[in-house]
Amino acid sequence: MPDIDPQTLRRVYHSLRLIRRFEEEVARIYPEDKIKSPVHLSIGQESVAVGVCDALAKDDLAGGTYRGHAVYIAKGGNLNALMAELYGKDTGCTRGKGGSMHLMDIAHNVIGSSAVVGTTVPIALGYALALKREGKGRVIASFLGDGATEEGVFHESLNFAALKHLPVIFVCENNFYAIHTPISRRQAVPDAICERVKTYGIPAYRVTDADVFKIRDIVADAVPKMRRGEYGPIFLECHTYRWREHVGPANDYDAGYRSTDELQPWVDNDQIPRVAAMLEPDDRKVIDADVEKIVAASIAFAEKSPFPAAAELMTNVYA
Amino acid sequence: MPDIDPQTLRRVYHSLRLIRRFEEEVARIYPEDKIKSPVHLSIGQESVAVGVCDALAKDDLAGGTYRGHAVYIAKGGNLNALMAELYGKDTGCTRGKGGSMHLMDIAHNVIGSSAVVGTTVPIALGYALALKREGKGRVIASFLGDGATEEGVFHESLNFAALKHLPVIFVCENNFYAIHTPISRRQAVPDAICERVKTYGIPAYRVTDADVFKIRDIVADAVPKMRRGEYGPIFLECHTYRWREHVGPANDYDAGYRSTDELQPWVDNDQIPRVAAMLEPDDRKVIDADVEKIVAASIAFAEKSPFPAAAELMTNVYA
Amino acid sequence: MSTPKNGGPDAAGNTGGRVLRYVDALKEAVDQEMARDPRVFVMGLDVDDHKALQGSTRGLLQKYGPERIFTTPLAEDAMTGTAIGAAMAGLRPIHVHIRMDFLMLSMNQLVNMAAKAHYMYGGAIKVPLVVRSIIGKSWGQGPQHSQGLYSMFMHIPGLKVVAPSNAHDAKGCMLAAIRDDNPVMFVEHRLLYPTEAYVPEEMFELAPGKSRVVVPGGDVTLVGVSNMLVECLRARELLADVGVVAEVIDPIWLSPLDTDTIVKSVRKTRRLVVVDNGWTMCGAGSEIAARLAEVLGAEGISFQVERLGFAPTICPTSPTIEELFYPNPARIAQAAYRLAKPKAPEWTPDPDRAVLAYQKQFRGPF
Amino acid sequence: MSTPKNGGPDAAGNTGGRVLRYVDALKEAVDQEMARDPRVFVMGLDVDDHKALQGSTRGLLQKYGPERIFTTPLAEDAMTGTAIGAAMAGLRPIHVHIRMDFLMLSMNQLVNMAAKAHYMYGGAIKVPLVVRSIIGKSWGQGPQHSQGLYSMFMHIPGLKVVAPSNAHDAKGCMLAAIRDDNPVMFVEHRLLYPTEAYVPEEMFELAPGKSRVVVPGGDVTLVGVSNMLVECLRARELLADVGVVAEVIDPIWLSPLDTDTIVKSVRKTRRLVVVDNGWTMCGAGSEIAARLAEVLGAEGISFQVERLGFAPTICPTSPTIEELFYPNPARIAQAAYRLAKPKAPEWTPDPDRAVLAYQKQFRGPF
Ligand SMILES: Cc1ncc(C[n+]2csc(CCOP(=O)(O)OP(=O)(O)O)c2C)c(N)n1
Ligand SMILES: Cc1ncc(C[n+]2csc(CCOP(=O)(O)OP(=O)(O)O)c2C)c(N)n1
Ligand SMILES: [Mg+2]
Ligand SMILES: [Mg+2]
Repeated sequence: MPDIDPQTLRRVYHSLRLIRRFEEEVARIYPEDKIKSPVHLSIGQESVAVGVCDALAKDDLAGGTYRGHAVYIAKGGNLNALMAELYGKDTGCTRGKGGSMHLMDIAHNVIGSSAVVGTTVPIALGYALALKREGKGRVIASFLGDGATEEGVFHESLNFAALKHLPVIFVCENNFYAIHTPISRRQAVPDAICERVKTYGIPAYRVTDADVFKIRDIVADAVPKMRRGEYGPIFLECHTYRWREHVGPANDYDAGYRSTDELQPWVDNDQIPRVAAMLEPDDRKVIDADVEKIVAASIAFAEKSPFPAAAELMTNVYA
Repeated sequence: MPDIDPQTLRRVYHSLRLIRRFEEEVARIYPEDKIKSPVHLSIGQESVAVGVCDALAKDDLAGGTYRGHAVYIAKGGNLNALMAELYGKDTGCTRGKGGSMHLMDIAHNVIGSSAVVGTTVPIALGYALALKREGKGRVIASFLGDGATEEGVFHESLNFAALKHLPVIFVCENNFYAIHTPISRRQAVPDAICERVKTYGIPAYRVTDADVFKIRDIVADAVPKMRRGEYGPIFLECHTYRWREHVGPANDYDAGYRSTDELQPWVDNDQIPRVAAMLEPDDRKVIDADVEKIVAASIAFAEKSPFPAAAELMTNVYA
Repeated sequence: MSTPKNGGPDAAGNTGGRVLRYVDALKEAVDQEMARDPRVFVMGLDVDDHKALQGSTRGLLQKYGPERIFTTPLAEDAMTGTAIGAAMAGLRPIHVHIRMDFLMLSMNQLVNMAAKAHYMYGGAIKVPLVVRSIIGKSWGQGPQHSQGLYSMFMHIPGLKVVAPSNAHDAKGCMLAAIRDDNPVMFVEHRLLYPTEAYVPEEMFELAPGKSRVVVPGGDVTLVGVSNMLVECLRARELLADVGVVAEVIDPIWLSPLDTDTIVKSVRKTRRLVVVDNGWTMCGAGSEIAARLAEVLGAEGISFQVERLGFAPTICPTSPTIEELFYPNPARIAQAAYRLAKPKAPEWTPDPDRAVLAYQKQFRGPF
Repeated sequence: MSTPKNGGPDAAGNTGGRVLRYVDALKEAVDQEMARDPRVFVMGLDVDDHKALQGSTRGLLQKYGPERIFTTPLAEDAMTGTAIGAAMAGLRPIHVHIRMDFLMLSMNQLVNMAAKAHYMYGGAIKVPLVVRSIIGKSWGQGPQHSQGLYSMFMHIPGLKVVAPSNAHDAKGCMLAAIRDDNPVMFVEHRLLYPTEAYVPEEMFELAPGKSRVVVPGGDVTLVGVSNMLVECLRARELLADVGVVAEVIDPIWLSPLDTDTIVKSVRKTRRLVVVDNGWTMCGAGSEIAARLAEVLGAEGISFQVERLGFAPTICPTSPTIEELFYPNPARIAQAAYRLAKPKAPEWTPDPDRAVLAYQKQFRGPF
């Protein structure tokens, strides 16, 4: 087992566990129809968001996709506001307007996510332009799926980021599927994403086993160089696996497009028990208990929060 | 000097010369305001269109960009209809509706060009889908500029063409400029186009000296393999140089964005005198005379052709 | 059955066929035409997976194989261009999008190529393309999964636009769209998918350019686009309670748009409420109201008109305010009532009868 | 000088400043605001080359350097997203497009992100973005270099749209647009670039939401968008020859759109000709006519209206038919004359006086 300082170990486990438990609770609650919004769960994929975000500073930025609970939580977004948002409450992180697919918590440097695949990638470039001008060495991490790499805007964005030497960390969460279609049916050469990115002069890294510490180390090693301007953008492809259905709370291994055999190795490699086993048993108990408290609190908060007033329909259309 | 059969030599020279002289005449006439349409001249770039199209069969398809006179002529498009189109006459190849930027001659398998950069690339994929279904082994050549490789649609198209093993020859006319901006100010790694294309599993070739026969040989070698389905799409990058201004008939070496020093090696390497020198002097005289006759005829034809009737404004809006 | 389920066939005077759901009528039309015409094929994200685009392409893969129905990479721009090129080459593609919002990625190819190709190439080629897209509505679809953007396409000469409101028309319009030699934007609505109507087994075309008077009436004219036609029929029931008899008109095809039928109706009623399934500014309702103003103004006839549609804001996800974003039978009925009885006090229909026609039986998420 | 050159400053009651060309007024506004506000920057294809986007960005590179004005790769989709992200991050980008037609590649970012971000993120961020685009017109611009697609943007809540018709307004609207905290679609017209007006040296804002009565009149109301306002002024001169006095109104801002000023005028004239710089179906003219029908209809006032705009076809390149594609002073005057004198015989204005206002002094190609 790699030797990681106990603090990092505890922090990483707390984050992994918090995301997992939060989404398990979302899945549990969902059938009650209290969450009237599509939810795209990251259960099984937590290590990518955690590995990347744990290597960032508080004032660095990060933004996820419509499958964005994990990045929001890993970057330190307000959990009560997240659950309240799923409930469509006025206390939600976007005041009940955006829902699960449009999370944002600017106070914690979580930038907005979008329901249209690929749209947030160039948005991150714009933030990066501003960060570069600011000159404080801050960086931004922009998450995207394997499907998003097929959109033209991804390529346009790579070229511009490299051309302008922008401090962007592109993080591809490659779970091998776009909805129900495997990457092999969508990409002529499915395993060439990193190779392609490199042709833009962008350093590209690939982690195939979802090891949260490997992911963390790559980012932790690159970010200082990015802050000093030695590196412009970098690209990180992380193989991972979506355990639940594309959208919604359930499993869909009976649907026929994938099998539990495909799932099994990812369950065996689940980073949460792995990291748990690296902790002192007492530490683990403390963290698990804390996580339950935080999640329970977020549910209580969401439940008792009011819905937006009717007037909210028309507020914030224009600034 | 390579040994090329005399017929090919004469054909290639005739085509090169015809394009050059046609456009020189367009440039000569232009100041008279008889051609009330933007013209993007290929003077200096002829060898790409000729090298590619000469290796295609009559019933193969080809389509150029808004800088499309060369491809139209090289593929055998009707010259009278071309000049008439520039004049905006009813006898033009698109009946005076499209003008120089929207040429088409379906009877000679020249597909339509477009004034919006990159738009014809996916259109060619659609034709290729139909050709593949047809099963006769026909192929299509789709021309694009170096600037077009920056548009996202180019990448989306490469992936789909490779995924579906489509019989498309992508031909990049790399003249190092998009309007007045050099490729080095637009692309993070300007010389990586072929390398990038290869990551889609597409064979990519680069010709840096505009040698019309090198270009022709690459296509002539690949096309039979494409017809047999051994090859899907291929990509060809040809370095070349635009001698005149981006749009219009004049030179613009005084504008400051490029120098005649940059031009000179391309003039020294001009394929027209080079191929002319490979011909029997008499053959050359015959061809030159024939070219003058054809071009003069096209001008006469355009001059005497009528403008579209007023009713034409509203015809062909819907099929 | 006497009263039409949804303004479809019966009102159309067509009582033949079987009761079919909108989604099945769509699929049947495509199926029958694919069987008849080998040039027809279907492409689009997820058209061939087990969910079959919310059921609308169910079974086509098994029947016609992967060459005639296939999913694509995530690449709307290039896939739209590919469909256009295939159409130019003589095939008849049906390009499908699960949300109309995603068409914003296809605008360049649709507006600059599909709409213009036949004309700018001097008539040498045609673009027999059908672009299917679904307007999303259910739970918390939110800002980017809920838009009805058809008026953008109505604005562009060279494109045709159709938005059938019931299963019967879905079949007839789809057959007409596939057989049309021009690009047709085929606008569907998520909430219409489960709605049923009588649909003939045999193939039939519901051709462009004819609006339909779904139910006659003399006091006020209601025009509804796509599933707003359904809400207009519910509104008509509510209005009947207070003695206002509405004539309900379904434009069916939005481009070309037949306004003569509406003009005829408003000459009689002098009152028009037009309900868009999108925003009203520069919407279909604006076009309809403008044409009526041109025609009736020339005749010196004054009439009252009110446009309804999405609230001029962004679609929120929270149910309490999302509900207010959309026109509903109650709001439509109230608008019509205000026109018909200007001096009467404000009237609020029975809330139980006023719920969104199809919203109530819907369960999310997609 | 007594008569306004182009409906600009004088009519606005503003006679200060110097005579400036539209293109120079645009540049001056951007220059002054870049000097005042370091957050403002300019990006877009070819903004920094020797042609300086037809002169509209001349000198800015020399003055502000390559970090504040830079060209981009050919990548409209990503560059639009980049501009939006920069705006969210607190900068104030001006993204420039040499042709409005190319905005079709930016639609996803403009409609799904720029217009919605402030709302869908609960007001946490703003998008102070200006998107400049030029409607092309000169010689044979053809199908894809001639479109005026602003009504598509008027349709989308969250976006603002402005189309100044003269140099004076170009400066005031540009300053208002840059200082606006929302995405503003700034619509220019190629033929307006050389037109001159009196423009104040000092900075001033021409804020959204107020149309301008450019020249008063009592017989008919003419509303013209962008350079069609200029053609309306020419039409007014022609109409004067036959004793018809037209009131000419410039909406200036298309979203938000002030129709009260137009309503007031038509209450008086009872006749309206609205001239779009694009297609009429679901165009700005439709919106204006629809609003007037709503307001005047409620007052029981009947009025006559006719919409003019691009012919419902594709813009051809051949001069003989291209000329027929556009409204011109003669056609505008004739339409107004028909409304004003319904019983009078058809009238044809003096051809020499009726030529397109600025077409004649133009020489191509771009
Ligand atoms: C531009 C666009 N096209 C299509 C869709 C429909 N859609 C929603 S999620 C999705 C799959 C995306 O796959 P991927 O990028 O791998 O992300 P994942 O869901 O696997 O995390 C698709 C096609 C969309 N939202 N946006
Ligand atoms: C989508 C789009 N963006 C911008 C333009 C404006 N434009 C016209 S030609 C051109 C340069 C294209 O360069 P390249 O592809 O290298 O072709 P070349 O002109 O060098 O042959 C540009 C940017 C356009 N026509 N279309
Ligand atoms: Mg995926
Ligand atoms: Mg070039």
